Amino acid sequence: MLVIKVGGSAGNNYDALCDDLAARGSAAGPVVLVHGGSDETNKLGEALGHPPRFVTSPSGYTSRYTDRRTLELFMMAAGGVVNKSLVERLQARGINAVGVSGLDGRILAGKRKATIRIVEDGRQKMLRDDWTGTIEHVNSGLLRTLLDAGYLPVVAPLACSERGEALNVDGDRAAAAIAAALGADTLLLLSNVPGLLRAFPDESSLITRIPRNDVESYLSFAEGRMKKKVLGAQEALAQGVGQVVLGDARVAECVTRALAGHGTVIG
Amino acid sequence: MLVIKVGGSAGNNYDALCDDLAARGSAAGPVVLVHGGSDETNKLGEALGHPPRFVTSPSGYTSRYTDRRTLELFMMAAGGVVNKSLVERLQARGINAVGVSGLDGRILAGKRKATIRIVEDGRQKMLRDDWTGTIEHVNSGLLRTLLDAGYLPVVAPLACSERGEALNVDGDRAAAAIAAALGADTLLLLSNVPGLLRAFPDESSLITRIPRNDVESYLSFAEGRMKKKVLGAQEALAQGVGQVVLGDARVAECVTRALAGHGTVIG
Amino acid sequence: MIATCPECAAEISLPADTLESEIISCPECGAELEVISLTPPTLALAPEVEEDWGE
Amino acid sequence: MIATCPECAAEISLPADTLESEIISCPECGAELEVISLTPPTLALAPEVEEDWGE
Repeated sequence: MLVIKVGGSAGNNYDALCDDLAARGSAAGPVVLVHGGSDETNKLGEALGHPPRFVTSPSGYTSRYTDRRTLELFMMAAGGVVNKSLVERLQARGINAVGVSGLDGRILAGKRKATIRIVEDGRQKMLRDDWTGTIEHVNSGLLRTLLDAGYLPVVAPLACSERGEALNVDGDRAAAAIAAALGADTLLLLSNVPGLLRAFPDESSLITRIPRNDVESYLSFAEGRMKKKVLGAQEALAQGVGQVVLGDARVAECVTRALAGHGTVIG
Repeated sequence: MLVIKVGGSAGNNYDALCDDLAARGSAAGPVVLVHGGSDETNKLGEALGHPPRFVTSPSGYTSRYTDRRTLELFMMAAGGVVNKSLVERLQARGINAVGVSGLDGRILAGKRKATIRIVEDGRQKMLRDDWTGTIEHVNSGLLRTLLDAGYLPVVAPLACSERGEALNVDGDRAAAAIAAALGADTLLLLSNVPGLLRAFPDESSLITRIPRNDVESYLSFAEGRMKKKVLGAQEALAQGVGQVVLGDARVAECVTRALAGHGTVIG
Repeated sequence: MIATCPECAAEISLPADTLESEIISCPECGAELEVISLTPPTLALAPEVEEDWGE
Repeated sequence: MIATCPECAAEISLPADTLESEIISCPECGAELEVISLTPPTLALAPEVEEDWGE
């Protein structure tokens, strides 16, 4: 069982990824593809005059502030065009993909961060109406049903709160949670860098191996989104995922290369 | 088995529809909810400077010209925010909905109308790069799997061409095809009118009953979108659907009322 | 502008405001032709298309 | 502007540029308070919030 997460950022080559999945074929075992959507959401927001607002927590943790309007843009971008374009690419290559989000069938049960503390212009404030969430647990029944019926699930990073509210969640953490719930052999986190770099953005400073019980000491090399990937990796390994590979989504045969050890192998 | 299609136009009350579905509960039998998205797509297109372009066929038949950009807007609006907001409303009312489109799992196998003939400024022209399609057949396996597992499928009107291209299809015709494929007892087409009106827009001129083998003669009362609903009804009845009801999506308990005969009952 | 009918090879003179992808019928053989390009003016048989449209 | 601390009932004077939902701590008892509204100036205990955020 292989769970792949591909980011939305420019440079990531969806076609190359889908070519590789088609070439590998179903003999390579079941696959779940999780994707992001933050870049597309930012672009859509800017074009519609509702640019993204990033906020910082008192401890310096930045994240997107998802008010209701931004959540709807996220549904359009991540839940809509990114999800369905990936499904389209896979269908065009003979792979019977099914696009869903974590909201559907409550695949991703999340906890809403309705109130968050932020620091803005030097002042601490409470911010409400935030539709961001963290993942509490995975209802993997629907995913197993789809996999058993031979489909390739393509999952958009929306979750469902206890009260049935749609939530914006982190794609990497979603992929980690799904990999853990399905007992995946490998969680592959693809992005527009070769893997974890000792000296970002110098791509020759690639860290090729991280022992599973020493992830903590490598966290300092990770910034911004890469930090969330390493955190996700840690969570996945702690919950029984065989290995995590941080791979490069820009190159051809990105899945095959990553599984052959190209990138940062953790585990 | 009940297949419902709800249009996206203003005035349609999604909350009232979802309240009624929750009140009826699963004891009322399996339900598939198909929705539209053309109004949301128009609004999105206008806001993004890509307004909808409607074209007319030589025989006077108008339809939206779906170039690739419009298809992506349709994925965002219909496949994204409309689909996921309906799923969210149902989840909030304790109904375990799963949002998909006809592209997913090739539920709706369509034929692409890549080239169409139009009349513009009095001249006949060929128009290419049209991502509109008609439904060839329904792969109902995925829908049955979801229904058997107790989910309520919410289907966006995208289809999948033989070559795996995403296609924009008519929501009413999609609902009719799904109802026929699932052998539904009732196909309920909800929109922002009480039903087929003898003298549109006079709502007191409601036609309450149309015998199944006399639909043809009522076609003349139907204009624009309503014509497609009546065509869809005809197709559904011809393929074994028990009855078709044209109901009012603006009122409370719209499903229960329609099933009790309020609206235009065909069959 | 002069173009040749692909069906009967007749010489067809196209009005100055002819548009690309416009459909014209050949005055000689009546075939329905599509203006494939204007530079140079080229015609091809207009594809048959069913009437029924999607959304 | 004067507001009362919900924890120790102390009178707290709020600077003119205080913002709604701003967090301040009570000079008397040190409790973390949120400015619920400015008209009239009202304070409530600031909710505890875990650090970990989503996307």
